[in-house]
Amino acid sequence: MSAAHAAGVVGASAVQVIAVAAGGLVLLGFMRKVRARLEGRVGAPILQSLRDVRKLFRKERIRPDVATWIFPAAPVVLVATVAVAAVMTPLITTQPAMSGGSDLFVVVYLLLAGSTLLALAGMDAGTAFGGMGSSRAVMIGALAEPALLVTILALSVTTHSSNFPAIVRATLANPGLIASPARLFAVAALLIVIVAESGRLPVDNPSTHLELTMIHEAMILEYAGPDLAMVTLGEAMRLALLLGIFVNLVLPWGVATSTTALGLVVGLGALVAKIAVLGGALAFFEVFMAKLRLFRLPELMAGAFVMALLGVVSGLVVK
Amino acid sequence: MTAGSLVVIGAALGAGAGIAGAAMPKRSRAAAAAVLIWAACALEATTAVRVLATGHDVALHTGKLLPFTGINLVLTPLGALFVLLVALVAVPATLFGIGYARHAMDSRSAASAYPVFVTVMLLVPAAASVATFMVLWELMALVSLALVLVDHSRRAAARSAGTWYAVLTHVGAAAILTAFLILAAHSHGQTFSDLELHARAMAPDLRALVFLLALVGFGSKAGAVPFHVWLPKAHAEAPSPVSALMSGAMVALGIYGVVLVGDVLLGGGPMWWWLVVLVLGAASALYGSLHAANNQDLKRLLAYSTTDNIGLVLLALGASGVFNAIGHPRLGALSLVAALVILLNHALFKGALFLTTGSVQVAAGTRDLDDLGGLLRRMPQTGALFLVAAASICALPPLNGFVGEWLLFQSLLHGAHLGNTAGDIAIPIAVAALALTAGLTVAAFVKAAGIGFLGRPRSTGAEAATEVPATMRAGAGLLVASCVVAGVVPMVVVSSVGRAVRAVLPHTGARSLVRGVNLQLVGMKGALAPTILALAMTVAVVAAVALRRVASRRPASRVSEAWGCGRELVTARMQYTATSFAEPVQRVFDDVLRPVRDLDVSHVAESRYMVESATYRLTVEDRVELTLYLPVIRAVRRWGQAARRLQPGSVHRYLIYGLTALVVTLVAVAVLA
Amino acid sequence: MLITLLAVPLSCALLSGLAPWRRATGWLGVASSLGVLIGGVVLATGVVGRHAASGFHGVLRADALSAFMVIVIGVIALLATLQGIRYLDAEIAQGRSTRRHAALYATLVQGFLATMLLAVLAANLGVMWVAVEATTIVTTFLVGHRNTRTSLEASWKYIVICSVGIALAFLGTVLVYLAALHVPGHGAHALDWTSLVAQMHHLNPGVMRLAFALIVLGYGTKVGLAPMHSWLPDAHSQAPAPVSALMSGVLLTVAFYAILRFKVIADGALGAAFPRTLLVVVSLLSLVIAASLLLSQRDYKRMLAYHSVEHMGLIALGAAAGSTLAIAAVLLHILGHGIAKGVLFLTSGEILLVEGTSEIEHVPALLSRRPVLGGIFAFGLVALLGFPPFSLFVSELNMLRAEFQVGLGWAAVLSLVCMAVIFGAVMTHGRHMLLGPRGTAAPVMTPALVAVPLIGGLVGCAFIGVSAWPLQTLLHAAAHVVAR
Amino acid sequence: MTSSTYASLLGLGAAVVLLCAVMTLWRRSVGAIVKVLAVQGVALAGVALSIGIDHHDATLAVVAVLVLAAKGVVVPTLITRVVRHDPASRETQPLVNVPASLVAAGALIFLAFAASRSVTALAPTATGRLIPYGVAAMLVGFFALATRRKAVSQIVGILLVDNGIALVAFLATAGVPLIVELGASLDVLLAVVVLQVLATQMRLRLGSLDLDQLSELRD
Repeated sequence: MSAAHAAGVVGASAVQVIAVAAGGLVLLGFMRKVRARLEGRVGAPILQSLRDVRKLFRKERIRPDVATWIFPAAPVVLVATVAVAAVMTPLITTQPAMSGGSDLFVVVYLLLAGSTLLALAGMDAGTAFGGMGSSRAVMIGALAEPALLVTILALSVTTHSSNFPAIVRATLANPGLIASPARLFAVAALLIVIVAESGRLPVDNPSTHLELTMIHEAMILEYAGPDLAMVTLGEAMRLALLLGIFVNLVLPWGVATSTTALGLVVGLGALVAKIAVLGGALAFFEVFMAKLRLFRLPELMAGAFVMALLGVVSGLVVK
Repeated sequence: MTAGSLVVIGAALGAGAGIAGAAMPKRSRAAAAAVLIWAACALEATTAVRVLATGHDVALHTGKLLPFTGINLVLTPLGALFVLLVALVAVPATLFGIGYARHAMDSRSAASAYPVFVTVMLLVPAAASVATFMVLWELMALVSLALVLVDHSRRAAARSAGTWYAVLTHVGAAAILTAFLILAAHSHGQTFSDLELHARAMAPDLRALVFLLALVGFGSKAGAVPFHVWLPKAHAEAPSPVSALMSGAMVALGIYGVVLVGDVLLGGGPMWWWLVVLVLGAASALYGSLHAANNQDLKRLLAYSTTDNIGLVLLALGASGVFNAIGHPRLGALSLVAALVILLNHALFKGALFLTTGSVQVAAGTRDLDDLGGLLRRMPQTGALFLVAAASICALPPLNGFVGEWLLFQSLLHGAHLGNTAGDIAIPIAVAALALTAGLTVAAFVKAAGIGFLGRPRSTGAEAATEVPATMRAGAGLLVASCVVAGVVPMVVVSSVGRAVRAVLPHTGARSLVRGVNLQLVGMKGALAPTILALAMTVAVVAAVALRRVASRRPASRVSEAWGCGRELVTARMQYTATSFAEPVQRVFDDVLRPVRDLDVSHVAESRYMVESATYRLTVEDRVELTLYLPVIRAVRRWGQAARRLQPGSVHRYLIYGLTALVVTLVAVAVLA
Repeated sequence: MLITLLAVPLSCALLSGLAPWRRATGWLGVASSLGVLIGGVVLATGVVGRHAASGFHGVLRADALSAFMVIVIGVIALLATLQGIRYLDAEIAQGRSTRRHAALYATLVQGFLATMLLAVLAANLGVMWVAVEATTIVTTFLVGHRNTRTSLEASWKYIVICSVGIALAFLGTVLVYLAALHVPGHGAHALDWTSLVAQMHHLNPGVMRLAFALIVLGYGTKVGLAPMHSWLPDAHSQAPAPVSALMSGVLLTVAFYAILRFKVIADGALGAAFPRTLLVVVSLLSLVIAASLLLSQRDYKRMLAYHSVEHMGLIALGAAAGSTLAIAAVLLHILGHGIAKGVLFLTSGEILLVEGTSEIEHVPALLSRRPVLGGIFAFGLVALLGFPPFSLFVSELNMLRAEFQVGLGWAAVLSLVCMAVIFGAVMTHGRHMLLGPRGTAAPVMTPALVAVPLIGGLVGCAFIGVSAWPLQTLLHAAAHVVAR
Repeated sequence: MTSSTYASLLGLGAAVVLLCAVMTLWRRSVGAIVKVLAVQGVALAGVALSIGIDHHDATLAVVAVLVLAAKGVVVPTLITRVVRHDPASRETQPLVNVPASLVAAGALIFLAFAASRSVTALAPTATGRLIPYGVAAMLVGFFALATRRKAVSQIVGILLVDNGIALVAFLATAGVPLIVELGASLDVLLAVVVLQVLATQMRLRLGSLDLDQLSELRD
């Protein structure tokens, strides 16, 4: 690996992390703005979540009396794992850092690590809400897992490898793949799973204040100050990353195939545009959807799983 | 000093440890036995490493022992791998046992049975003839039964667990013996090399019978679903170092048996054999993880998760057999590597989990999750070790569980498009089973870690828990450390497994399957960089901590009451318990689990409408035990009652038996003439 | 040489009958059984590899098979007589029998030994029958020695069923003699085993088929094989412990020795098929009946008795296989089972003595309350259930191996199923007796006089299971006597 | 002695032995059964004596006299000693009623003849042809043993079986070797003595000789 190439790779990965971090918060603000507009409200400015995070960082750190080292560790690990996942995924360029080991399976399990530790932290406070949130999050995670892995199988079956850059490169190579039924089914299943993983409606309502209806919010009820800021940052990055993954699988154009500066800029621009469009669409649908009852979720997840399975089977048959 | 004599000296040391355990005074009994066990493990492990390195088998035969057949031991690379596995679990478990002996395993019989158990398990993979294998197998069953019954005078559950364990193990051993004897009948000798030579010439349906019998026998030892019923009972009642050894090493020997008969002796077989193994694996994985997610007793939870992990191993084994059968030896070898890597990793983290559970039981006096809580503050090291081991069983990235799951996923992925209809249907189902199992395992172990170690203590025992002695922490620590090493630098594990697999499936070509620092699959597009991944994660965590410290002005953190909807008093009873934590998962799988809910309300004497107290109990029973085993037991008991009429006590009835026998014989002889 | 072997127990019987029982007579009995054992060993060394020894002008004959049986008789007699001292002391101390009555017991035991030795050493099959019938007569009073209602009932059933069974065997012997007489150029000693074996190929098949069927049915009664097994649980559970140890340990196998002798001749005359099917039918019947009746047992002595029926079934199945490996394994099983069953019956006698009842659920938690006694009983059960390191594991494994080689795989699998059911039954009964809380009382230690011989027996059984090098040559020589 | 009278004498003796066996099934009172047993003993001795004379075999003649003394005289007196004390000497209702017993006896006799066809084929001499009588007597004796409720009847049953087999022995092989013959008859004698001791003990302890009391030992 020549020095220039190494510098290019490190540069690209740094850009990707920052893009995901800042982009995530902005995306959050943008989606709130779209919802507000559709509901006839002016809504908070797009950069409001950035300001919230800066405000929270300056506040005092508060820790529940029975909490252990897991309570402060969870937000840090959440951000770290999403950052590593962001570094690995081919958002801007098809040669991200560690591209040799960048495997869809690894990305999924990195996100799983972050959410598992968050679930543990939820119970660390020793209150009822933390336990309730963790219990429900773990149940949804358990149901989303089969759909997620079978989707990865559907995506990697047509390209004989689960290496993420390889899939993106193959899709760039022959765009016919996108329209293939296997890819369509897989993408539909992936969308449902992304909604479940990132805790958006109809699975979980991020902006609810009713303790008994929260899932994700209940776990982070006890966080305040910098810890809450890290958690919000982590959540935003996770949402941006998931949407980025989805977008690059559906419309891979614009992803730089070389590590030239121009290529990176074009890649960044394309990424931001695509995520903005998808985020807006997601917000648009959220306005019209109500939160599903907790025990109707298994049907949703089963639907995602069957679609993924159809994706795999059609991938094998059509080939 | 030939390698063979090393094995013999190792065995002698083990036996010496057994005698030391019985003879020495109570205080120094565990330590003396431990030293000898370590020496035995060291010797056996060096022989195993030598076999794996050179690839040459080590053979040993003596006619003087064991009448009629003599003992013959041959350590093949496959056997060497399992000897290493047993040694890797035995050394830390014995270290743990030294501290543990002061609380639970202090009786003379337990102290002498434990070393013999370890020694026999070290020798089972080296057995090379039907007689030697069966002697070691039955000895392992007998000694482990003695260890399960250590607490028989204290708990009735230990006694019933002992009976279940003994009877099911005996039935398994009978199945294995029948399989071996059918093979031996068709070959001149009874050594495995003779059996292997003549097994190919046998009729296909006889080979199928032998394979199915071996699958039943070894599957029951491994804890595969229909035969797993003894596992939660025996592990919950056995002392913790013994449960660690049983769940880590003894269960692995069950899988060794399936590989030995399936791949080595019978040399693979038609595809439907391995589809049966695959289906058995998927069923075990789902059933085990489901029950682990819904169980409140920590040790029974771990036992069910052993069934779950063994299900994954059988899944990989089945896939390997299917690929070999449809002519893809390289892929078959890869899935066998995946199976053995999962098995090795499972031995490590399950051993650590059982040892830490033992520490919890010693410190808090109970292992029921609904009575634990807040142990991470009171037992920091044990708590941390449990959490890391739980993370590795949930296959979270930097740890060893992840490597195994990745290898299995890769082998299933690359097997998906081979154009074989049965394979194409089986593979997605297998991936779905693998994924749901992973999800439910996360649910089970977040419950175990969260309810058990975090939050407020739910009983006075948990309240008063203090850290356990150093040797117990060191034992569990050793296993957790090896988990981390096997996760971060998996090449150590995967390469030795690769060598063993190349010895079992010769036609996969000389090149190693997995090459380089990161796991580059040779001949297939798939790579994993665990070391770089671990490095990246540490860097990211450090960066995140730095970010938080730099961005926040005031480093000090204040302690305050958690949010209780405005009320001051937040007690332990307000927390979720293990039952309530598992309630959503249990409700989703309600029709599979069919839990027993009983709610009894006691009313105030005066009026029916005033409720004095209401108790609600929800128990999730083992459906397999209820539907398969209890009817059989009832039928056998009815048969016993009915048979009593055979011996009614009247001498006339007995003489009439004799007369009818005489008449029947005379008629038969007359007809024959 | 053989006549002295017989004279030892006979003279001891006369001596102990003279005066009322004292400990000296007890030790005299032990000395006589030790003499029998040493005689057996000397006989074995003299006979292995060389021609059979004969004595008392042709009436007695000893080849490798009979030498092995003498050793078996000696070993178990040693255990039983050692324990007999303790049994008689306790009986006299508790006033259940007088010294004179005990002297009768000692005489009868020595007489029992003498008749068994005669059966094993007889050259003439008629004399063998007379000896086996004599064992029945001598043991009837031993079974009824405790003269309670139930022991009277047991001894009545024992003598009625056994004498009818043995009469059938005599009819079989007569028919064999008839067939031997009709062979041209028969010698004067036509009923001698050697002359019968010499001309077995010329014997008339029709008569031999009828004769062998009657022999298996007749002697099968004494072996305790179904369908004439019903006397065994009553006799063995009511007899005093040393007697039931002797009967269950070695008398059953002496009767089986007789069947083995006839099987050699029947194989020659009829070929292997008929004897094999007959033995397989009888053995599987015994296994099934033993398995069904063990399931709901409530008395641990009857449980051990039914266990003997099972093991005799296994031995018969092993003999049905008939190869040299099978017969060698059968003989090792006879010795192993004799020791293990002897030790277990003696321990159950001790348990009955100290606990007072033979009901399984009234004798709980033995391992906690009486560690040494419970330990011996536990290890005895472990040996009997066929676990290594005891010799029953090795013999059962090799019997099954031989059966599979000979094509009796299906029968072997059936026997494995029965053994699994019996394992479950004995495990549940054993659990009630051995496991459980100690309760308030302090653990009671068993006196050394009782424990040492029993532990010695178990260690011996384990030693044979592990190496058996001294017996290896004797076993193979004896096997070659039976499997031509 | 001409061969025809020898053959008819043998036939008569064997027939009497079989007839006595059947008679025990028919008669109810125990005293009568013992007398029938004595007659059977004498007939058996007669057969042995005639074979001895025909074969000019001195030992067989001595054995015949011995059999006459033991089975004809000693054994019946022993049994009558037990019967004398038992007041209700009538046989209670046996397990199988008399007509059914007789039909069963007929069937057993037919079976005996069928089973011993191979034996008569091997030795078609005068004595050989009569062997089935002995086997039949043994089977009927066994049946009597198995279906009678009284202790004394069981002792008689055992002796019937022994007499049947002794008849077969004399007819088939002109008497087994002397040592075996002596041993066998000594054993039978001892068996009867033991049974008689047990019967008296049973009467003292249980009050009656009815075997239905003996069913305490069961599973």
